[in-house]
Amino acid sequence: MGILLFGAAKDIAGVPVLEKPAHVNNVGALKAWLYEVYPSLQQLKSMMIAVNRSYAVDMQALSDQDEIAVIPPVSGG
Amino acid sequence: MGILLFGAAKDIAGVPVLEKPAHVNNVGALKAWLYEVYPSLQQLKSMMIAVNRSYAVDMQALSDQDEIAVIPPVSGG
Amino acid sequence: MEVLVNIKEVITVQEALDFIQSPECGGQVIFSGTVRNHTQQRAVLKLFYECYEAMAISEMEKIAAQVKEKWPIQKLAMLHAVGDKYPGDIAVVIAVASAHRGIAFDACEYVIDTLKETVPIWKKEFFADGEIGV
Amino acid sequence: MEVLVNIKEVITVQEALDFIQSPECGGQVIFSGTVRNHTQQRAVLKLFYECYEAMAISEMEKIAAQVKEKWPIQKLAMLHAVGDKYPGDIAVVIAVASAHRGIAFDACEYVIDTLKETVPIWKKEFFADGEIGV
Repeated sequence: MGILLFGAAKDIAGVPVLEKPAHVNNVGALKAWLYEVYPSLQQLKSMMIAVNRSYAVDMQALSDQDEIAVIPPVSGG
Repeated sequence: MGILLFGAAKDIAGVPVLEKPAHVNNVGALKAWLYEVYPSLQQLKSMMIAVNRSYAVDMQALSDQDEIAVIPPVSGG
Repeated sequence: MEVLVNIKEVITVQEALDFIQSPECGGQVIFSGTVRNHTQQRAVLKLFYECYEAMAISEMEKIAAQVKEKWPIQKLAMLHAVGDKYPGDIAVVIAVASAHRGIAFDACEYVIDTLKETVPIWKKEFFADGEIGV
Repeated sequence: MEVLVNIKEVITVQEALDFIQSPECGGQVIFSGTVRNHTQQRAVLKLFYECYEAMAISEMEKIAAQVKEKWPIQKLAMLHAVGDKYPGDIAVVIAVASAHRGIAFDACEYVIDTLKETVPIWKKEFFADGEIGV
């Protein structure tokens, strides 16, 4: 599955979905890869990664079956 | 003006208005007189006297022009 | 601060909301108190609310004045019902509008807590077993 | 505890009230958040809310589970609007019904505070001067 992008992260990447590179196998590696490809993401106050609809820690492993999402600071309410 | 009675105080006295005796010239004296004439009023958790629509302390003087009310524990809301 | 104080037979949440609605306030906190079908395990048929109206209005206005001193609230509505009220009926509505929600919660809770302590309104409880509680 | 969680284009206070209404609960606390006509002195034309809906629903249900653990609340409604919202429009409604009002205030405030921190919903601000804020 692809990587879903929302809010400011989607605006920065310019696309709502990204393909996950094969070498990115955990959340920490995904963040590093995103910051490298889209340096402007570093301007976000925070960038969380959700895996299967839950916030995930850096060491969490990623598989091709996971639903992955990039979550910039939320602003609901 | 008469003395207005509300809630449980009205039920105990059996009337909604009482005549103020001439010798009752302050709030403390009014309470003492009420407790004497209607001893059951002592069973109330509290009995406040309002003078001209404000809660009054015992030493407040009463005149015949005042709007006086007997306020048993309130239970609005 | 704009204030609406009202005591009447029937009150609604909507009229309080309509009053406090403002495009300048982002947060509204509303408390509504309704008649429960039981009190301490006893089935309630109805309540009867009576009030010393002139003083009740005056005490409600005093509470509004305290709110105005304590918090930068834009609008406050305080409505209380009187007469026969049945389970599910609305007895009281407090509605507060403010730019910041934290103080709206604080102010709304302060108003209902204080109203229950100081405003001369009384309810009589009519229980299903025929007893009457004051 | 009965829970209503919903994300849709248009939400109303009334539907939240209807859901939490119960003759067993004496106290209802409602928070409604509306779109303000300005943000830090800048005139707002509209907001656009987008959400990661599946996860947003899941996070709202987690908040409901936390409420259930913390307080004896009978009913909880959490509604959030999405799409274009104009000044005065309702963006969020939290409604709590409980036998005791103190915990209803606490729970309602907890829900809106937590929702604003954890639920994946984003607003874009369209200002009158043509700028767009994220």
